[in-house]
Amino acid sequence: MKTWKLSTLDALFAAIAGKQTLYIPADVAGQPVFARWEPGLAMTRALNTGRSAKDLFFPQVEDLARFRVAGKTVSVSPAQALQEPFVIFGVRACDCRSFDILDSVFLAEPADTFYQARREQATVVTLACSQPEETCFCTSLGIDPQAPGGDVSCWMAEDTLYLQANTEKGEALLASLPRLEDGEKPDADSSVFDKLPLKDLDFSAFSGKALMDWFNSPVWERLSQSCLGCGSCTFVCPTCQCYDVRDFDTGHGVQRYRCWDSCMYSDFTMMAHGTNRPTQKERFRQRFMHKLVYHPNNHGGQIGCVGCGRCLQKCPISMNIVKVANALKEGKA
Amino acid sequence: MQRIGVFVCWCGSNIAATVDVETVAQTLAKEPGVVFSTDYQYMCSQAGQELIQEAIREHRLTGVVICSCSPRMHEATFRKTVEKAGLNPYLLEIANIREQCSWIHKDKLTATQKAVILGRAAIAKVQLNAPLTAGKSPVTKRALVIGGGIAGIQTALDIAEAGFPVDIVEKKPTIGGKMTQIDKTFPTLDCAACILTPKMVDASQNENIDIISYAQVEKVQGFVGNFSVTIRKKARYVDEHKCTGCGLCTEKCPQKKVPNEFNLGLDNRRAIYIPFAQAVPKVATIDPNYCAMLKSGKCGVCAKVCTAGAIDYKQQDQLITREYGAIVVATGFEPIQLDKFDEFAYSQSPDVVTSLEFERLMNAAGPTGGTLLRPSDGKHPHTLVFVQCVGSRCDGAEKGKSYCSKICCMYTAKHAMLTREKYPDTEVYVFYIDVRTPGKNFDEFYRRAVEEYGVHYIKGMVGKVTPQDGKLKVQASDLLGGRQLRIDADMVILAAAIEPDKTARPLATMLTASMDTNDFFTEAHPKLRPVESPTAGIFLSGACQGPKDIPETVAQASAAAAKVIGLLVKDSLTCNPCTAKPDELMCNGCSSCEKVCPYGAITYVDKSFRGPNRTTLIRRVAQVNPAVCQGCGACTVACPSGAMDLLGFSNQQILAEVDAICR
Amino acid sequence: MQVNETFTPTIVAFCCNWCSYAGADLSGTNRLQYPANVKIIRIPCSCRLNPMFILRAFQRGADGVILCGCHPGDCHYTTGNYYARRRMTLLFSLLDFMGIERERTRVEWVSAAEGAKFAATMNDFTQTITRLGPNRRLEDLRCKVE
Amino acid sequence: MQSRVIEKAASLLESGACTRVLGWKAGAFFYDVTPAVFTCAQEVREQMVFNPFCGANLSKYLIAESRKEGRIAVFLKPCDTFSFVQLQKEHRIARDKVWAVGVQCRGMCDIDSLKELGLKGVTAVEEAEDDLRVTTLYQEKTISRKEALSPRCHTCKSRKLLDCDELIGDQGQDLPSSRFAQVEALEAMTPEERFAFWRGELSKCIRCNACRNVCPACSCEKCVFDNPNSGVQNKAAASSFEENLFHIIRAFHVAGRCTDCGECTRVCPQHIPLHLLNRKFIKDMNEFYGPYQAGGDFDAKPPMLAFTLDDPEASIITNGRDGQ
Amino acid sequence: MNLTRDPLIPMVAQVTDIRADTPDVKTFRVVGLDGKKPMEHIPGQCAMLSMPGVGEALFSITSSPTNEDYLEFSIKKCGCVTNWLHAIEPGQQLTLRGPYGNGFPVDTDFLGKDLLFIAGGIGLAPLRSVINYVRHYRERYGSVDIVYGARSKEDLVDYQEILTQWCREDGIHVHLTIDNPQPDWEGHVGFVPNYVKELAFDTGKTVVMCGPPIMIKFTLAGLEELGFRRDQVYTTFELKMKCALGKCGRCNIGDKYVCKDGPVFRLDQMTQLPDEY
Repeated sequence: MKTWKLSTLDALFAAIAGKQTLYIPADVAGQPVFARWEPGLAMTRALNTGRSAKDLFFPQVEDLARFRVAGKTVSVSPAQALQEPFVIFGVRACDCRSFDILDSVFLAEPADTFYQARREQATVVTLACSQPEETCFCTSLGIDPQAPGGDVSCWMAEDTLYLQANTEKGEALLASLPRLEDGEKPDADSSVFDKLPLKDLDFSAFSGKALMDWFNSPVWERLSQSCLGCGSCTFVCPTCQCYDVRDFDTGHGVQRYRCWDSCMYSDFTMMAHGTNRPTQKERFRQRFMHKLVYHPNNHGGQIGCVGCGRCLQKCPISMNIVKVANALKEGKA
Repeated sequence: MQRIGVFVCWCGSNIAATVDVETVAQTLAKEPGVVFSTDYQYMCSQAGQELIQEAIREHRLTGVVICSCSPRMHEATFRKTVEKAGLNPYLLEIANIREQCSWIHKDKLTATQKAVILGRAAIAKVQLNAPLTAGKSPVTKRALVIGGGIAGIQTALDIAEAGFPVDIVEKKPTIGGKMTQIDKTFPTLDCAACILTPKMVDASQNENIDIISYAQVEKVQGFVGNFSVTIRKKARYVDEHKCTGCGLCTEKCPQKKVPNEFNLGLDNRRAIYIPFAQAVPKVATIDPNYCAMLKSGKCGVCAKVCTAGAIDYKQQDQLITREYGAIVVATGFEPIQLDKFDEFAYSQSPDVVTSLEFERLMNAAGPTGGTLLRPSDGKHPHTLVFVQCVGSRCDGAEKGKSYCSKICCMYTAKHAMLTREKYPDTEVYVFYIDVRTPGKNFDEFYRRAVEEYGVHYIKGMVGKVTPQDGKLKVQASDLLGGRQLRIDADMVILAAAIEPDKTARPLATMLTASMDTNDFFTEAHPKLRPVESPTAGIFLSGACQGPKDIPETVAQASAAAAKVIGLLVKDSLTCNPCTAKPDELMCNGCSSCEKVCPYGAITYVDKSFRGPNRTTLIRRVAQVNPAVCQGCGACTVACPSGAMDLLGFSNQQILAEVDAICR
Repeated sequence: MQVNETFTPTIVAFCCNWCSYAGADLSGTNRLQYPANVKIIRIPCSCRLNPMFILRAFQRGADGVILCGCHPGDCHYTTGNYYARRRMTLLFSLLDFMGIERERTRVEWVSAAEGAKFAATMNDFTQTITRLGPNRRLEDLRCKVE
Repeated sequence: MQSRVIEKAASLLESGACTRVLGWKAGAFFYDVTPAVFTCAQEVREQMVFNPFCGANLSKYLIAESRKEGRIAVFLKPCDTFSFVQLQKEHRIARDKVWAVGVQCRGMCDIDSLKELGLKGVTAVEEAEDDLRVTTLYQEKTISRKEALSPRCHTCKSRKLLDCDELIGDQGQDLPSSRFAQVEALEAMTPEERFAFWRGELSKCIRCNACRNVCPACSCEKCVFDNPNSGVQNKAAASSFEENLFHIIRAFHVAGRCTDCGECTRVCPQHIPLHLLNRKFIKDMNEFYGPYQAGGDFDAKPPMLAFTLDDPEASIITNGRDGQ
Repeated sequence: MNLTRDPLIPMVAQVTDIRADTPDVKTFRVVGLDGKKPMEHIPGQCAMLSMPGVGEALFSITSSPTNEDYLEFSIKKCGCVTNWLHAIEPGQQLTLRGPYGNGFPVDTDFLGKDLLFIAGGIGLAPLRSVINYVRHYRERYGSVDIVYGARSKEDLVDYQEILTQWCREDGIHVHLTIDNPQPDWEGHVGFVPNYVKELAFDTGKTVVMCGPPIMIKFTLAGLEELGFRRDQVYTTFELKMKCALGKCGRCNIGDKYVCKDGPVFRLDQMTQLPDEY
């Protein structure tokens, strides 16, 4: 295990950024977000970013190709996938787990090359949590917020940053940094995690029962009743990966790009002759069935949630996966 | 896929001298959708038009772009051209490369580049043009005139003379309006009744005219050519068909103390009455507010004396619904209430009168038999003070009106002159801000009053009138003399401002005709369409549109009639196809569009829609009547949902032009 | 801001059919010159101008947008320009509030008889925009020619 | 207040006066209440809450709810009643299907305000007169209710309860409000500063549509930004221009209809002060065309749908250049 | 660096021939820019066609894999992309990616089986590929019955091919029906579900069905009445798709993605899934 003085964290960032692009969680226009480090940019004091770390692998808008149309002819020039290595520092355990979930979708055959390139170019440096918010429930999903994983795990204790490489990429990163000293981190106090109000959530039930039982649960109607149909929960969610592919006529050609989409939107499945999810109930149900049932069914029981608590904080009407999971298990809303 | 043809006109050398037309045609040929592109010397010539038509047929064109002079010049020409070749006339766009390009630029390269861009914009737009068909709506060949004053009578007579049936709705028991109360008319000083009453008789005897008196418009539906109007004919408790107008009942009625509105309350009438001797229809009316029989069931004298058996105490209001092709508003004016002008002591002294009351006092058929007597003591007045602009041209308009009532200068000159002529022993003062006498023989008339009749015209305003010791103490300022005046007057006559009749505002709402802030009806165009309301099929006659004297009123009345006749001779109306069109699926029924429509073309209906899961959803949605919509597009921007679009100038089309220009 | 000598702005002029478009025609008839940067889009009435059109013009590369309509009181449709005046006043104020240069947008009333005014207005507006430089604050980089 | 609201809700259901009640349902942490429809009194007594965090404006739900069978009771705060009236003016709510209970308000609290105070891990809040006792994972602390208020409540414009069928608490009055102070502060900046400010804020936008979907004025059947035929449809802000476009057009579409309820800013997950755009319109309209309050009454004509002959020309715009 | 092309990036292809089948169905012949067939596929698989600026949509490949020269798509005019397709002329280029989906088990489950094809309207499009494949390898399969119905004679897709080829082949029984009587129609009149029941097929057959949901529903009920089991019935689904790669997240029915796990499903699998289609 390596160490670095927290008082000179800026120097560490400068050292990393000297070789590749570095993203750290920082306050930009008052909002914590993963931002490209530049001298002077300080880490946010917030526990986690408002938007999740998925942005760096699956950005909200991404160009796919540019077309030119002339007469009856069409030509394509594909967009370049990222070719520059980068480091993302300060990823929390929950967000780090979300990469696994995104991988299971984007890297499944045929792999999404844009995502894949970013994943390959990235070195993920995680940061252990010590002061969780009440909305945190990663522990109930088998995540240890104090052992966050990634290519390099970091801990902050007293005045020291402890770094532990977990992968070859991580080793390489640490090896490239000067003046790292050896050290052992002290045992952390984990008692606050035992006090988390949502720590005892149990998601195992959802793979235990038949899909249709959950689907036909009477609670959906009531739970979805006040849903505004906005995309806040999906857009701040680190595991939501739905996207739309759209064309933009620039006047000099057509740019095809993909952008985040939300299954909560009424036009998500709209076709020329209607939609198969006509009311918010079906859309709402889709989102949570996907997280709790469909995704685990298709991916060896892996729940599509990492317990980051963002949807608990951001939903305009305070509806969230915790309320849904509890209501489903109780069978009443 | 569109198949667009592009035709670049040289306009002789008008375009070709500054724009390289060949390059334009060749460059535009490469635009998406363009399958044919050429240039020619004169596209608007016979040969040019044939060239276009041939290309339409040969290349199966689905749209045509002509790069030429302004569409204001030849759009109609070219629409006909393409229509003859079997293409919808609205699948044509014109790029204005003459007025807006070749004529304003000198550099050929610049002008050519610009012409290409303008052509591109037209191509981009025409790609999205939809074939439009002008709709037709039938015309009901009958007109309604609301208001039976001189304006309404003249309009009705002119329409009737042209052979169309016309109904006059008059709220009073007789037609004739304000002019019946006037004694003499300026600047000729001929007798008002002598020129008006023959017209009233003409109207009553004209086969094409139906006078519905003592009635009011209750409801208006429909649109130009197709109005359906419900009229409430108030019960007059006298059978109009039986009553001979002999007037016996009005002499025998025991209720004698009813203020006579015809004489503005200066004398009394009976509870059953005929407003005046020449009333049309000459039929008695029972005033239910005063008739003892109607109020308490005791009396019945009139029924006993009526030999025709016309009295019917059980008569009810009657609702008549009729169809009309055009509606003329002739609701006229009334003098304003003077309760806010206490400084003139109008409410304190009966000797302070309005000009209209003065008319009655001077009228041979008036309460004094034509002898000028003070209302307070019946004595002959010696000093008369006329005050101009009472309530007219007021700043801020809190107290009166901001506008000039227009007629006061002239009738005051008339009053002063008549007074001095009949009673040379009188002193007549006129206080004015300005004397306004534009009009044929008007200024001569005014100068006669001053020069021949010795009327004292004083520029200045009367500050206060105080009744004291049987006199009216008038304090005034003489602006030219720069002094304060005190006059002991016997009578003060106030030239009260005129305002639209009170019934005009609710009527305008029913008609969806717009009004200005003073409740005068707005004309469709202040210069070019002065007798039409912006609402199609509604016409304006007389003072309802603004203050007017009699000749102006009559002129406008005839003009309105001419417009009505022009409408009624048509069997059907061709509608402008470039109208607003709501997308019912997008419309949320919020009424924003309706509020900005100057024509009242937008209405709402509750419609059923398929909801999710086989449910039915009833929603309020906007509907545009294409026969009424003129296509301004105000609604399209007012609509927050983007549900309202304008055919021919749709959002997509304009955006396409923007894109093409900015590219 | 530096004045760019080679900068030729793109200017979109929305003109109502009845007054301003006719005014533009008149300035052509009278051979009154104004810069070729100005391209006119004909709309039936100034009240047809949707804020969307203005923003779209800026997105697609316009550097200035001007609306010309009948003088208040002279609208062919009686009231259209009164609505246009309110809408544009509020929209321009909001754009200004968001830091978009106030001078980039303009409303001018031009009658069918004011050919000279039309040309003068366009000359002046083009000068203003040239001085202001290219539209950066409401541009869409995707629409720039690379 | 809580008990009176719940008792009222229960009795309206028990008496049969209403078939449904639109209120709030408790969450896990006191502050995370969810709007909910209750259909029986027992449910109301067990689950319904009315606490200082019930800040959501329920009026928009009435569009859909008043289309259903039976009458629904709703609890509206003063600012909500403005939206309620405005929606009726736009024919969006069937008034006879609604029983509006006005609830007097002294400002609503917001969890983000607590976080601003540095409180982390808030697990419980207890109301005590003018104080809130906050329990967090790390401490217990008593703060004044005022400190916890939602920012919008500091500039409350009115405590009038409009068009309610009955009231809980007293009828209130218009308040002297400094709600335009922030707009004025921005106006005082240079255009460059303003541009930088808005670019910073709007570049945070993730286009989740929360502002639009919560907005009672955004009651369109289909938003122009969702309509492929509108010409401006877009789903993500694919460029800085589109970030601006969305918010400009949205503000323009609600101009004269926005009651300034502040929901847009409350729900924005990125904490963009969106209400400032709407408020700028309100301020301008008040200054240019005379005072107008959307939803303030049933008769006044919205300024965007009216005009006077002598309205100011666009040259009146002088934001921040008064002295120049 | 030589990166593989992302599966979302299409290739350019060319429409060489357009045939109007019915008033609202056209069949498009598509080849690569080299003039050759752009991809190999299994009957029942789909491909994404797109015009940049107009949109991208998934269509069933209606030609048989045994056709070595080109791909064919029979497309009904119903939305943005299809409207554009119906307006183009031969020679037009467009973009193509695929093939996507599982396809019919023609080389496994279907082998040796008596096959009963049931189609309604444009539902024949995905089946045509299978039918022609089966015709090509006729010896690998048992008897073939085809029940095909449309609103009218004019609405029968591939009517000429049916008449001139399918009807004339031994061992293939074509049963055509139209919804309402028509002067120049001597065949059966009536809806497909009723016709299937009337025809009372042997329950040993494997059923391949495609058509509007209402037809599927009633035909399935009829088949079950006749004694067919759901595991004998195959059908294909169509839902909104953007990626066709199982990633964009919208075409799922329960935990199955139509683009990846479908579009062909055996109906007994569907009973375990929600009816969100």
